[in-house]
Amino acid sequence: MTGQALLSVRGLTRDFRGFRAVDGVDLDVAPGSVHALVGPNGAGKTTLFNLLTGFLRPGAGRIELDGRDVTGLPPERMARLGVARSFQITSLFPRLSAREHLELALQSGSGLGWRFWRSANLLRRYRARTDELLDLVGLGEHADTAADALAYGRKRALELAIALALEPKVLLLDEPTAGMGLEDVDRTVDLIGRVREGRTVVLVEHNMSVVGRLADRVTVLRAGQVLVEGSYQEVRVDERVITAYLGVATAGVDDAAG
Amino acid sequence: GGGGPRSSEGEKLTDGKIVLGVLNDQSGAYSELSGKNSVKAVEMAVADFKAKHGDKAVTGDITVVTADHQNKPDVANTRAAEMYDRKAVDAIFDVPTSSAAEKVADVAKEKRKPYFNITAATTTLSGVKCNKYTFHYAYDTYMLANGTGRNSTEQGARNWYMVYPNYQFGQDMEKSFSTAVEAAGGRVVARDAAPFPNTSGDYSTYLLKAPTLNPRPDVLGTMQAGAELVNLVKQYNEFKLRDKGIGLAVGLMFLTDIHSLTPAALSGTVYTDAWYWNYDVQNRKFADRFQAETGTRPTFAHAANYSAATQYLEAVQASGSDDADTVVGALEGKEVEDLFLRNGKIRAEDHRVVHDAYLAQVKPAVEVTEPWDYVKILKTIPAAEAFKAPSPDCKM
Amino acid sequence: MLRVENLSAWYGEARVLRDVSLRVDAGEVVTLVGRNGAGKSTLLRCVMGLHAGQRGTVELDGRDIGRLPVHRRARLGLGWVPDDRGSYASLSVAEQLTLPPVLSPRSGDGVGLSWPLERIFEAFPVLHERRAVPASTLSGGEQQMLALARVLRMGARLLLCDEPTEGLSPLLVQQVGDILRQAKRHGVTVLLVEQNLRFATEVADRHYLLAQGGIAEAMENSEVRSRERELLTYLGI
Amino acid sequence: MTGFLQNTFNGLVSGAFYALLALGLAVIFGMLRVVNFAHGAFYMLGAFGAYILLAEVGVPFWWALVLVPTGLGLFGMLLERAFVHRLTRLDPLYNFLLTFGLTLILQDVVKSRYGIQSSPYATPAELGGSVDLGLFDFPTYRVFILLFAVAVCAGVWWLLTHTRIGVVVRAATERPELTRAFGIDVGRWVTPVFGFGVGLAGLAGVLAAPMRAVNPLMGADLIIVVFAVVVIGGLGSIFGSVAAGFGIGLIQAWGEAYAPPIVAQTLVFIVMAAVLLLRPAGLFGREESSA
Amino acid sequence: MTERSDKSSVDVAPETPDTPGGVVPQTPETPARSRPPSVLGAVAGAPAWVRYALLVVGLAVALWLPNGLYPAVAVDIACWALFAVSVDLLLGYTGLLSFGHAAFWGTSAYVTGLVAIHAGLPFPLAVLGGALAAAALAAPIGYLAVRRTGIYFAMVTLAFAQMIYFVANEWRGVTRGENGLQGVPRELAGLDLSDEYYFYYAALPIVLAGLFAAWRIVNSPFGRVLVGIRDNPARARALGYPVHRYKLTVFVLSGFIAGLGGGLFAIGHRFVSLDVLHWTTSGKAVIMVVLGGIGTLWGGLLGAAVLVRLEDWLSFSGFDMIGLVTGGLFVLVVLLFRRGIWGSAAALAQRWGAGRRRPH
Ligand SMILES: Nc1ncnc2c1ncn2[C@@H]1O[C@H](COP(=O)(O)OP(=O)(O)OP(=O)(O)O)[C@@H](O)[C@H]1O
Ligand SMILES: Nc1ncnc2c1ncn2[C@@H]1O[C@H](COP(=O)(O)OP(=O)(O)OP(=O)(O)O)[C@@H](O)[C@H]1O
Ligand SMILES: CC(C)C[C@H](N)C(=O)O
Ligand SMILES: [Mg+2]
Ligand SMILES: [Mg+2]
Repeated sequence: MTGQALLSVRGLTRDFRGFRAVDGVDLDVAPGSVHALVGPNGAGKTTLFNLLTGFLRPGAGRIELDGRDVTGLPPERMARLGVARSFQITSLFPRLSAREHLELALQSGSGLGWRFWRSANLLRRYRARTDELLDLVGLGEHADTAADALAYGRKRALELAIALALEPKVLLLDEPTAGMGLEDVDRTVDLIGRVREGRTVVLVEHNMSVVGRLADRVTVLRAGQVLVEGSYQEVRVDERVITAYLGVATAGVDDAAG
Repeated sequence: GGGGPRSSEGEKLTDGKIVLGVLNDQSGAYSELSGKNSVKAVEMAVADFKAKHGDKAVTGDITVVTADHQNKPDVANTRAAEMYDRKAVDAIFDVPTSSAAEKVADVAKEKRKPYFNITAATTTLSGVKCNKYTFHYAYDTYMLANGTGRNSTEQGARNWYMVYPNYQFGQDMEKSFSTAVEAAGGRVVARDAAPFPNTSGDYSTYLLKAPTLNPRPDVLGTMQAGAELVNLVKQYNEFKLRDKGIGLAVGLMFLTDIHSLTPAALSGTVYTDAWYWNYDVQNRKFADRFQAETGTRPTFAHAANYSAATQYLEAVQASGSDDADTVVGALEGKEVEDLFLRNGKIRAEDHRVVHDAYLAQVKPAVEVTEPWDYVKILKTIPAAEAFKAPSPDCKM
Repeated sequence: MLRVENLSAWYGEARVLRDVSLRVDAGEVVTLVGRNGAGKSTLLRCVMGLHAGQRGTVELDGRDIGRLPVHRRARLGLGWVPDDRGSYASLSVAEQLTLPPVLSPRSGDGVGLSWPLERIFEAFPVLHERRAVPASTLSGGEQQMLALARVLRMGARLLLCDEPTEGLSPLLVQQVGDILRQAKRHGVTVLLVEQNLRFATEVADRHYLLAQGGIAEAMENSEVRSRERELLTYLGI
Repeated sequence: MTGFLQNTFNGLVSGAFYALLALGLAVIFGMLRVVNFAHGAFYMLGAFGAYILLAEVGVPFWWALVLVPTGLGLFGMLLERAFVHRLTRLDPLYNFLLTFGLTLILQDVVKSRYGIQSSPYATPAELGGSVDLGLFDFPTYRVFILLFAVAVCAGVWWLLTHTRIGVVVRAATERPELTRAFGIDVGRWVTPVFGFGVGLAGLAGVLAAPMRAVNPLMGADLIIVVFAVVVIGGLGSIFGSVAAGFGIGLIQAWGEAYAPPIVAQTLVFIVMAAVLLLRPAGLFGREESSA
Repeated sequence: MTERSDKSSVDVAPETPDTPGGVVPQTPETPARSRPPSVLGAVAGAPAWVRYALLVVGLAVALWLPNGLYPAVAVDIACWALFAVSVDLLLGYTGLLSFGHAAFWGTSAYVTGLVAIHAGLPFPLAVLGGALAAAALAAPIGYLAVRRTGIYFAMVTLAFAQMIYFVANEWRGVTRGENGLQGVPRELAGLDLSDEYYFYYAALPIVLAGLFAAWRIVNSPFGRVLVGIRDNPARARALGYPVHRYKLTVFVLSGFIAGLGGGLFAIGHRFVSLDVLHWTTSGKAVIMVVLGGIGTLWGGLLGAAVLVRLEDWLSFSGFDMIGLVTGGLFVLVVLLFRRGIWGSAAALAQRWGAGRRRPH
């Protein structure tokens, strides 16, 4: 098959009671690249994410990670194989502190989670790493704040830190900047720019400026199918993309946001 | 009492007072056939005792304590021990539910204190579980089954269909019943174990089956008790089995059961009673007093509690001591005649208290002239016949 | 049409709005802009009557509605598009669309601005296509459309829209803009919370800038356009 | 053959009770997300209501059939206002616990007033006879129950799926604030629905009074089976509850007639386990969606 | 197999924010931001001396108990405490309300009784056997039950427990049905344990071991994962945690601890009755937990003590409406004091502590 793709998808399909949300999608994500998924609302981006992370089981098709067939594995297996995700709607443990979130993420691969006869103090061994991650996303001061009490932007940052803590091969980010003010958007873009080193990132975004700044490659979905794939520059001027997704005044929006 | 020592108050008593403990179900299924009214009955016995002996009584300090065992053996166990240990109880009375009663028998044995079981039915109390301190007073499964089974068969109900709840009590009853029926020349056409507890509350399977049996049974013998009996009887009437010539015989029934089903629903039903309130003047007098106290007529359990408390107190009075071994010694082998015990005898071998029993039939609705007077006594079953001979299982 | 006077609001001890006053005239589209956490959503909830810890005056058409229960306010023609889109997991799309009663002048509620279903489905074809599924399974953007469609069908005359473009594709953002302008032409008044300044200036007549719980500035459209750069950096919107 | 048919008929009659009870549970759950543990206690109250009306007021069965469910419905509304309502915004488990506590209270109150012994209640004279069904006779009262229950179930199903009531109440339950913001007076809807569910339990109780022992514990164990029934049918699914109710009635009747007691007693739960394995949401339950 | 059904596994559903993962004493009326920084932080956050002082007081009370109470009642409290704590392990820390825990308590009681009667083993071994049997039963029941959450889980466990009840009821050859297992010996190195007073002390190490195990589980890396699962199962899966398997594991562990309690209960009463399997027994354990405080672990202890003592008192008081009192208490707690005894006390202490640090 496509030897060099880290994540490779063939003919992926998923129905919801007769409604085909993802329809024969082929996708190759090259190692080390940032690959953006864009498309109109309801195009199937989140569903595709759910398929890739095992939260949904595909109706047909095949998913390969590093040449290994991972189709239909449950989310926890996918996570341990190195596919980490953030959620479109923030999804945290409301009453755990930021540090505890990261400890949970860090211990997940270690088997420590099963040690019900050991003390939780064992988790102190992750201290240095959690500090490092918290600083990276700018949550250093909020290490001991419950997730519930974090401001929206910080929650998004924590989402990212958790995903990073899993040391993933592939990082799937679902609208990481949605609902953020410009300042936060910039910070997040910077952050993703920094952490992409040595990783592969798949990104869903409606903010085209973010896509433009980060993505090496863009796949446009529409009605569950791949409409166009190419570089950002190619895609943004593609007629089909403009009519289906960007609309006419896009160029303007793009500039203003930048 | 004659000849007993006239001591000054409480002198010979270990702690100067007598405490009677009534341990029974005060909130559950058996709280009406016994329950708080049994406590009343025991209190009446105490009052009568005091009135009778006046200042000649061994002590004027006689109290009654009571506890609810919720029909749970584990609760009964704890409560019984607590009664003997902490409430200074000299003797425990009542304890319905066989499994709980057996636990209390163990406690009595361990603590060496008397225990008068009234309302549990199992014959083990005077069999494998018998012990020096336990007396089994009012009735047992043998008495019920033998009485009803044998006598009904002799009176013409030759073919039987047995329906019994599938647990110890039901199985024992069914066995005793069948033996009695066959001994009397009858025949058990079929027998069915109904689920216990029967959550669906439905007995139609058996009621539909009854008329189709060959030969067609003359009587449906049922061992259900409490609410299950009520369910079965209601449905028995619904399916109109009596009209189809199939009578009803009930293994165990209390006055309160008839009251709650109404005599109309049960008219013609035959069962064995240990005592009936309107049997004679003496009973009736007691029943009137009891009704004045409680508002209802006594069941045999109430009367038996009264009787047991009286007999215990008299034995203390007679022996002048509340020492358990002395009192038990005074009771063993004693022949008694009182409100409840007719031709009564406290057997020394197994502590079974034997007495006359009665074959009873529920009156037709038209014949019921006063509330609670629901049955007519068909026959008195003499004490000697009513109970099983001492069991070899009982090793004191 | 809407007048808010000295409105203050608290979450427990924390005061998030301080003596906010603003005015929206009939037929206007007014936006409320401000950083994350400035209190925009809270203000809308206060107007709707959904926020318990509030003090101040809320008037609709000169009538004090501060004491009215939520559903009475809705009957007077307030239509709320919540920031979380407010989808019901247990109702299908069609059921949700028809859930709010249609306000009509005849019943004394409202003024007959209700969009008929056909028109809704014409504007949002997806909703027609997905009408039988539970709304919670819609994509984020589809839920946003549903939330807007709901109050349009209800015929509210004052829309309280909380970030209706969040998570929408660029094309749909334009479409929402069209719809709001269209609604305005039909006499609907809109109070709009918006992060997207560009979008705000395209649809709105006036703007209020909410900062640290208070109204910092009221601006005309032209003013915002001219100060766009400044506002963007100053506010981080 | 006749025997089999008779057992089948009886199974349907028991099933009618399961169906009515499961229906009430499903209505309350589907609309309010409250699992009403006290449902068995309301069933018991229904039977007692009939008894009290007859014994203390002299009101006959037919009137009881109307008055008791109505009265209990009002009582349910009162409870909803006083208790259930306060917990609506919390985890539904709290309401489960609350109604469990209520069950203990209701049982005890009735017990202290009417005692544990069953109270008498006779079959109404008009329904006392039996009906010739060709192969066999069947008590009229049972035929009546069957027809009546089917009619009630169908009516309720229609009401909830073909009228606006169902939609509004589900909305009001799921997101009361938002629903209020659409001009719907939530309080006016939720309370009656709870009352309605309670009334259904009461109705089952009235129907049971002539056939079953009327005592304070009559609903206690029954409710557990009904829980199993709704799990099998799909919690919150109106149709599923009714279908599973009748189905379980049948299975139990056949089990009692043809299987050893240990099987008959556990059959419901075995079926439940099987359903959970194969269709975790129940036979007719949708994964977390509408009723 | 059907498709994955866990409702929280599809992140587009807005249910996740709407429905908290389990019954946890979180009340929306308390604004999110005023909650303590973190549950775990709050537990571990009390000053060390406070924790040690509490431990010492707790141990002292445990040692003193049969001197202050009727010893048999003390034994009951100890057994029920284990039971309640096992229920809280699921309810408070995993968000699973087991309304059928009597299945494990009761199964262990029967197995313990049978082992003690037929094998004549020292009672701690019999209890261990019982607890292992309970854990073994918890595995298949848990396997089926953990596929459901919330209220479904409660109903499913309830129904399975009822099934075990019926099996025990019908399996008379082994369980003796209604009559119960009688004459369970209390055997330990020839000691005379017939007095409950001495038995209490003989049993205490097992009780303490069980309680320690529960405490350890809660404060272990495993316990962290449980709390995560309780609050957001979908998230936990995305972190690589097989949620079902974790739930199953804690379910089995909880069954084991309930089994320790049930086994001791059997030895303590020298008798096993069907009641140990009845759903009201499960209900009672739940009442204890709620009374003591969900998710507080030690609350279960308090709840057990209060309820056992209350029932003991009521049964002699002549007031026969036990259900009214326990039910009423329960309703009151659910409506007004959802934190329970321990939780309310802890909250008070916390407020007091905070008040002292920042006088204001
Ligand atoms: N569980 C489900 N059941 C039924 N339909 C679903 C389900 N999940 C998603 N869908 C449908 O599948 C389609 C794709 O949804 P998806 O969430 O993947 O879109 P998206 O591309 O992420 O959109 P957005 O940009 O708005 O988030 C939508 O039409 C949605 O309604
Ligand atoms: N439930 C709550 N409990 C406590 N504080 C809250 C709550 N909801 C909001 N707040 C606080 O109130 C302030 C105002 O919140 P609000 O949601 O109104 O802001 P906003 O301007 O709408 O922000 P955004 O742009 O992120 O939607 C914020 O500081 C927020 O932290
Ligand atoms: C009916 C009860 C008073 C007797 C009970 N069945 C027993 O076990 O003895
Ligand atoms: Mg999406
Ligand atoms: Mg907001």
